[in-house]
Amino acid sequence: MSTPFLHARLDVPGRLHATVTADAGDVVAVVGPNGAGKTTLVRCLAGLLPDSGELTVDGRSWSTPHALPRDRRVGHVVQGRDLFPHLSARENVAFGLRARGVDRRTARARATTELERLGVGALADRRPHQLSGGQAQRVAIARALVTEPRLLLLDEPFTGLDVGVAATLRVELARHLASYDGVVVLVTHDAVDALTLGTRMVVLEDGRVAQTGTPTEVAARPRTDHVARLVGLNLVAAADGAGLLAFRPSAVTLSPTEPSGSARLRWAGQVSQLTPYGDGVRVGVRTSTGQDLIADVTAAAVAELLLQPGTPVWASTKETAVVRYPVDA
Amino acid sequence: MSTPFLHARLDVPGRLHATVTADAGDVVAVVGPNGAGKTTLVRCLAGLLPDSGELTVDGRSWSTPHALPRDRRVGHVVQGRDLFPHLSARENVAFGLRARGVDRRTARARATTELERLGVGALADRRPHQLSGGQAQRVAIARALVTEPRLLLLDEPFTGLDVGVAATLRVELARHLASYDGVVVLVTHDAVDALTLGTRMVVLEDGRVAQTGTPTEVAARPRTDHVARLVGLNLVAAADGAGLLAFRPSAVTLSPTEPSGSARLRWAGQVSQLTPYGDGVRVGVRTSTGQDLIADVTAAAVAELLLQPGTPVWASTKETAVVRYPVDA
Amino acid sequence: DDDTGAGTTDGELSGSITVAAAASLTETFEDLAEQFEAEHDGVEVDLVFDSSGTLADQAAEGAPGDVLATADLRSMERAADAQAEEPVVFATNDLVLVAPADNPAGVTGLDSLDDPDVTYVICVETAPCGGLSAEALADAGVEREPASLEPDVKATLSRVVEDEADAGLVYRTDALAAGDDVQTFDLPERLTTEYPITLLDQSRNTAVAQAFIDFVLSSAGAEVFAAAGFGTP
Amino acid sequence: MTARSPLGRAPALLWVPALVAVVFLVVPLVALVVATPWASFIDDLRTPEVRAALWLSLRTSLATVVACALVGTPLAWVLARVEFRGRGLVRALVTVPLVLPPVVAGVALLAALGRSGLLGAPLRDATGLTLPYTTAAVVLAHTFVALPFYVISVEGALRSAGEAFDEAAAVLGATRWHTFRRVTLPLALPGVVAGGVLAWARSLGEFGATVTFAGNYPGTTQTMPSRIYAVYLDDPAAARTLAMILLLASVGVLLLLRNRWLTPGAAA
Amino acid sequence: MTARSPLGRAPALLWVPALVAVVFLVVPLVALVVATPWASFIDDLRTPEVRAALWLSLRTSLATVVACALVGTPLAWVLARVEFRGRGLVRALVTVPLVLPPVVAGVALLAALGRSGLLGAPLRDATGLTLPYTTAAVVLAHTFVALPFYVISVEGALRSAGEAFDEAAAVLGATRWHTFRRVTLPLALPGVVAGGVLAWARSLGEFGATVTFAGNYPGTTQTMPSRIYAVYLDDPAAARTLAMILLLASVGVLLLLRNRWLTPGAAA
Ligand SMILES: Nc1ncnc2c1ncn2[C@@H]1O[C@H](COP(=O)(O)OP(=O)(O)OP(=O)(O)O)[C@@H](O)[C@H]1O
Ligand SMILES: Nc1ncnc2c1ncn2[C@@H]1O[C@H](COP(=O)(O)OP(=O)(O)OP(=O)(O)O)[C@@H](O)[C@H]1O
Ligand code: MOO
Ligand SMILES: [Mg+2]
Ligand SMILES: [Mg+2]
Repeated sequence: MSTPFLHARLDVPGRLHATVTADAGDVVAVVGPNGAGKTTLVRCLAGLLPDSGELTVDGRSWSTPHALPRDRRVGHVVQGRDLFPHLSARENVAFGLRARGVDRRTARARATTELERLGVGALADRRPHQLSGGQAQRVAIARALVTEPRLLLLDEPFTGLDVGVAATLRVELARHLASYDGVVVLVTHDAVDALTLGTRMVVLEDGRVAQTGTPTEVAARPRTDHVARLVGLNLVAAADGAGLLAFRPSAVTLSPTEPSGSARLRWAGQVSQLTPYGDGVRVGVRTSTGQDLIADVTAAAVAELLLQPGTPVWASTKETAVVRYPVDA
Repeated sequence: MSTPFLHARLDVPGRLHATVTADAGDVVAVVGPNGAGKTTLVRCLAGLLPDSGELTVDGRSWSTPHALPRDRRVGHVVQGRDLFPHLSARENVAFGLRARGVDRRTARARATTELERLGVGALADRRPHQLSGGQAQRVAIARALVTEPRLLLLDEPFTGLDVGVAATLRVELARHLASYDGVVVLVTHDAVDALTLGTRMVVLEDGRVAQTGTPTEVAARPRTDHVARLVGLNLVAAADGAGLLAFRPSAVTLSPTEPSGSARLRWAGQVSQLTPYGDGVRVGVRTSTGQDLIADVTAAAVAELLLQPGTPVWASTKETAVVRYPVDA
Repeated sequence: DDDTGAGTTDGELSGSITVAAAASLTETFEDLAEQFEAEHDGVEVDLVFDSSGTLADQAAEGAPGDVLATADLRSMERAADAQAEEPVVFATNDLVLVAPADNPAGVTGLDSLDDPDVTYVICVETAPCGGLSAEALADAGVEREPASLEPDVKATLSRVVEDEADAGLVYRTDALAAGDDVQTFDLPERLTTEYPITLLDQSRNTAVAQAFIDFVLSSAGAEVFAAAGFGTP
Repeated sequence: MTARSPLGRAPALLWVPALVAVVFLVVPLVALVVATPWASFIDDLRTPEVRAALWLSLRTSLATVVACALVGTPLAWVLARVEFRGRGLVRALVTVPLVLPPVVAGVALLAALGRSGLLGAPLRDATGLTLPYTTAAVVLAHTFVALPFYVISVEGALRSAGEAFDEAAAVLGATRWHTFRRVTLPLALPGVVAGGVLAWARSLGEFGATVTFAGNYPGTTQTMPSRIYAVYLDDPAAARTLAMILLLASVGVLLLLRNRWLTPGAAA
Repeated sequence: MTARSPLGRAPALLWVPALVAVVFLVVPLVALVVATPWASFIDDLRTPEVRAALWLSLRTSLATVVACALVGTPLAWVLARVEFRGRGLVRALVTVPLVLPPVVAGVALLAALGRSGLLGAPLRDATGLTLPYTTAAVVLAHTFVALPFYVISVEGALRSAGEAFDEAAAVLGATRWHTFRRVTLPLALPGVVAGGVLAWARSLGEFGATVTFAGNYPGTTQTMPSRIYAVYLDDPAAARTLAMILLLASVGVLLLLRNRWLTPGAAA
C-alpha cells in the first residue's frame, strides 16, 4: 500500500494522542465533544503546537526535521477571531500572497476576487472591528483559501455564518476539492456538515480517536454517545454485553406501563425533558440504569400520557428498528 | 393595552432602525443574514452602543435618562470571547455577583454551582486560555446566567457547543424561563433554536425589521429569502404579483422537459449545485428568471436524470403543496 | 529644628552648625571641622559642598545653614541678601597648567597648547576658574580652541587625570591634591582668585558659627590652607 | 541569543541589532566594574554618610514610586479611557517635564514651591512650613521628574489592554471603580510594573533637580547620586566605588522584583 | 475632566488624583514661565551660542531616537518574543543603566570608549580616532541613557500585543522578519511611539552624561542643557530664559508629533 497523502501520529501529553490518515482529495471531518482535542489536533498540523509525533504530508516529513508553519502551506481558519486588526479586509486576504512574494497589484486583485466570491467584496476596505461576526468569519475563510494551501484546516468555519453563506461555502469547498488534491481537515459540531462534506470522519474523545470511518459507516454505527447524539440516534449497550444497539428516536414508543408484545427492548425510566421538535415533541428519558434516551412522539401522545418532567414512563423499541453491531468492529 | 415588558425603538444611523417589543416571559429569537444588525441591536439593549431611541423595560425607561450598563441588570453572552483572561473560570462567573456586593464565599459557591450545571465544574480553576472554545463558551453563559438578569441577551450562544451541551443549555434556558419573568433576546443562525426556543421571532435585514410574529407564523409564511432558507422553504413571488408562495424542497419535482399535468407551478432553469442530504440529494436550481430553488430528490432520480451542475431542468410543484399569502399580511 | 542650635552656655560652645563650602574646599574644611570639633566638646559641624554659585543661590533662597564659604567674590555677591556681615577673604588660589603623569603630548607650558596634537580643556567661562583661564590664554597669546569647556575645575582636572586630555588649566590646590597623577607647570603670570567666608542671616547658632569663622581665619586655619596649596590674602 | 520556537528562529535582521544594543549597554558597565577600586568597597560601605545616602535613596525612590502609582495611575487611566476636550493638551503638558534638564526642573520647583514661590509663599504664610531642603522636597523633585515616564508608559499599557473587558464588566454590574480595580488594572499590570520600574530607576539616578530643589544635606537630602557627585568633585575614583554600591543595590532590588513581578509568566 | 461615555462617568476616586497629578506637573511649569525674564527672550534666541546649542540638541536628540529605534526595537522584540537562557539576566542588564546617575553613566562611557578606555584605546591605536569631544559622543551618551527607557517601554507594548497574530502570519507563510515588519510592529505602534517620545525627551534633557563623556564645546558638544547649566553657574535668571527656549522648542515638536502620531485615532 502506498503512503497516504496525510499521515499524522500526534502526541501532546495530556491533551492528544491520535493518528489520522487521509488520501489526496479527502475531507476529514473531525467531531467530538468540547475539549476533546480537536483544536489541539488542528494546531499541531499547522505547526503551532509543539508535539512529539510523526507527520508526513504529500511524501514529505513535516516532523523530522520540524517544518515551520510558514513552510507548511496550510490554510487555517480558527475558532475565534484572528484577523489582523490594523489591516483592511482586503489587506488581510492579500497578506498571505504578499508574504509569499506575490506582487502588490496581483495580490490585491486576487484578494478582491476571493472576497467577492465569499460575498463580502463590498466590505474590502473595512477594518475587522467594523465587520459583523459573520462578515469577519468570511474574510478569515477568504484569507485561508486564497493561498491555495496543501492542507486546509478549518476549525468550526461555519460558526456564525448565516444559512445562505454556509451553503455558498459548502459549494466553495466542493469547488476546491474538485480542483486540487490536498486534504481538508474540518472540525465541526454540525452533523450535516460532517456527513455531507466529509469523506472520512474522525471522532475524538478525551484526546483519543474513538472511531474513524466513512461518514456513512460512523453515522450508521456510532460507537460513542456523542456521535449518536450528533447523528440523532439512541445508543445503548446490549443487555448481553455482546455489542451496541442503535435506533432512531422515532422508533421509540412511550407507555405508562411495561409494554408486552413484540417490543422486546424496554427500559423503565422518568421523563427528563420535553422540547417541541418539528411537528411533534422530543422527549428525553432517563432510564433507571442511568441511560439517556430520546423519543420523538406526537403532541397528542404527550397530552394523552400526561408527560411532564419527572413522569415515570416505559420506553421500548422493536428489535427490527435496531441496528446491532459489535463494540470494536 | 398595557405597556409591554420590553419596548425598544432603537436607532443607530446607518446600522439599525428597529422596534422590538416583548412581554414578560418571552424569548425573542432574532434572526437575519450576516451584518443585518443583530449584534448592534443586542449591544444597544445592553447600553454599550449609544443610540437615539426609546427603551422601556419593566415599566422603567432606560433611555431617558440613559441608564448605564451596570444599572440595567442584563446578562450578555457575546459572539466571540470576552472572558476576563486574568481570572479563573470560577472568578469569571463570580465577578458579576461580587460587583453587586455578594460576599466572596457565597459568590464562589454560586459560581461553582452554575459551572457544574453547565458541565464545566471540573474546569473551575482554569484560566480562559486553558479552555477549549466550547468550554469557554459555557463559562461565558454561566457568567451571564448567574446574576439572574431581567434581560438576557444571547448573541449566538450555542456557537461552538457540542450537541449534548447545546441540548442541556436549551433545558437550562427553559428552566430560566419558567422561574422568572424577564425577557430573553436570542440571536441565532439556527432554525431549530429559533423555532423551538423562541416565543417571538424578529427577522432583521439591513438594520430593519423585515418580519415579526410567532415562530410558527414566520416559519409558515416567510417574507424574506433569508428566513425561507433558514426554515428550509422555497419562496417565490406569485406570477400575478398577488403575493408570496412558500413550499418545501421535497415538494419540488425535477424533470428534463416541461411537465404537463397537475403541476401548475413550473420554472425552467439549470442545476446550480448538488449536495448529499440525508438519504437523498439536495439539488439547487437557478431558474431562468434568476430565482434560486431547492429540490430534495432521491439519488436514483439524480442518476436517472443525469443531473450535474449546468444541466438544464424543469422544476415544478403542485398547487396543493404551496402556501400562498399576501406580501404584507 | 529648634533644638539644633543651643548657642552658648556659660561661655561654653555647644550645638551644631551647617557650613556650606565650595567643592574645592572639601579636604581643608573637613580637616578644619574635625579640629574645631576636637577643640569644642559638644559642637558638631555639618559640611555641605557644592559649586559656589549653587550654594550662594540656595543661601539666598533661605536654605538652612550658618556659614557660607565660596570660591570667588562674584558668587558670594549672589548671597548678598543672606549675609549677616561683610564677607572676609580667608585664602587665595592660583591657576596652573597640568598634564597627565606620563605627559603623552610632551606639554611644557602654555605655548604647547597651540600644538594641533595637544588636546586641552579649561573651565567654562561662566565658572570662576573659566574667567581666569580665558585671561591666561589671552595673555599667552594661545589661539587654538580648547576641546571642551568643563563646568567646573574638578571636571577639568578629572579629564587630565583620566588621560582624556593632554593638558588643562586648574587651581594649584587641585593639582597638589592630584599628587603624582599630574605634572604641574606654573604660569608666567600669577592669576589668583579669592575665597570669602561669611555668617548667614538664617544662622540659628551664631556663636558657634562665628567661632568657626574665627577659627578659619586663625593661624591654625592658615596652616591647613597653606599645606593644601592655597595662598594667603 | 536564539532558541527554538514553533514560529522559527529569530532572523539575523533582528538579533544582530539586538546584540549590538546589549553590547553597547553592557560594555560601559563592565568598564565601570573594571575601573572600580574594589579595595575600598567595604570601607566605603561602612561610612555613615554613604549608608545614610543609600538609605535615603532607597526610601525616597520607593516613596516616589508610591506617589507615581497613587496619582499617575489615575491620570494614565483618564488619558486612556475618558474622552474630554483638551485631552491632547493635558497629554502634551504631562510630556513637557520630560524634556526639562533636571537642573531646570529643580529651578521650576523652586519657583513653584520655594519659600517665595508661586504656591510656596502662600503655604509659608499660612502654615510656616517651607518645602525646600527637606526629605519631602527630595520626593517631590523625584516625583516631578519620574511621573511623566510613569504616566506615558502606563497610559500605553491601558490603551493596548483595550476596552472590551471594561464593557463586559460594566454589563455584569460593576462600577467603573470596581472595573478599574478588578479588570483594567490587573490586565495592564505588566505595563504598570514597567512604568513603576522606569519611575523607580529615574528616581534612583536623579540628581540635578534634587540638588537644586532639595539641596545636598547628609541625612536629609543627600541621596546617593548627590553623594556620588560631591565625592566625584573631590575624588573621581572614590565616586566610582559609590556608583558601584548604588548599582549593586539597585540590581539586587531589580532581581528581587523580577522574580516576583517581572517574569514572563506574570505578564501572561 | 469627565465626559459622557456608554460606561458612565469617571469616578472621583480616579479623576481627583488625576487632577492632583496634572496640577503637580503643571504648576512648576507655570511658575517657570512667570519667573522667566521674557524681555531678553528674543535677544537670547539671537545669540549664536544659543542657536548652536538648540540646533545641536535637536539634531542629537533626533539621532538618539533613530539609534534607539534601530537597535532598541530588535532588542525589545527579542526580549518579548524569543525564549532563551539568560533572558532574565539580559533584561536586568538593560535596566541597570537606568539607575546610573548621569555623571556616573558618563564616567562608565569614558571607561569604555574614552581614548584610554577598554574599547577606546584599541580603537585609537587602530584608527587614530577618539570619540570624546565629538558630536558622535553626544549621541552615544544620549543613546546610552535613553535606550533602556525605549527598550522597556517597547517590550511592554510588544508583550501586550500578544502572539496570536504572529501565529496567524506564520501560517499564512510569512517569515519572522515579514511578520515583524507587517504585523508585530504596526500592532505595537502606539507603544513604539511612546518609547520614542520617552527616549527623545530623555535625550533632550540629558546633561550629566553628555558633559562627562562628550564635554562641552559650543557647536560640537554643547547641547541646550549644557549651555543652560553653564549660564546657570553665573546667572540663574538668564538660565531660565534659555530653559524656556528649550521648553517651547520641544513643546512645538511634541505638538507636531501629537497631531501626526499620537492622536487616539492613531492608537486604535
Ligand atoms: N464599528 C463599526 N463601524 C461601522 N460599521 C460597523 C461597525 N460595527 C459593525 N458595523 C456594520 O454594521 C452592520 C451590522 O453589524 P452587526 O454586527 O450588528 O451584524 P450582525 O447582524 O450581528 O451580523 P452577524 O450575523 O454576522 O454577527 C454590519 O454591516 C457591520 O459591517
Ligand atoms: N493552554 C492549555 N493548557 C492546558 N490545557 C489546555 C490548554 N488549551 C486547551 N487545553 C485543554 O486541552 C483539551 C483539548 O482542547 P481543545 O481546544 O483541543 O478542544 P476542542 O476539541 O477544540 O474543543 P471545542 O469543541 O470546545 O473547541 C481541553 O480539555 C482543554 O481544556
Ligand atoms: O543630568 Mo541629570 O540627568 O543630573 O539627573
Ligand atoms: Mg476547539
Ligand atoms: Mg453578530
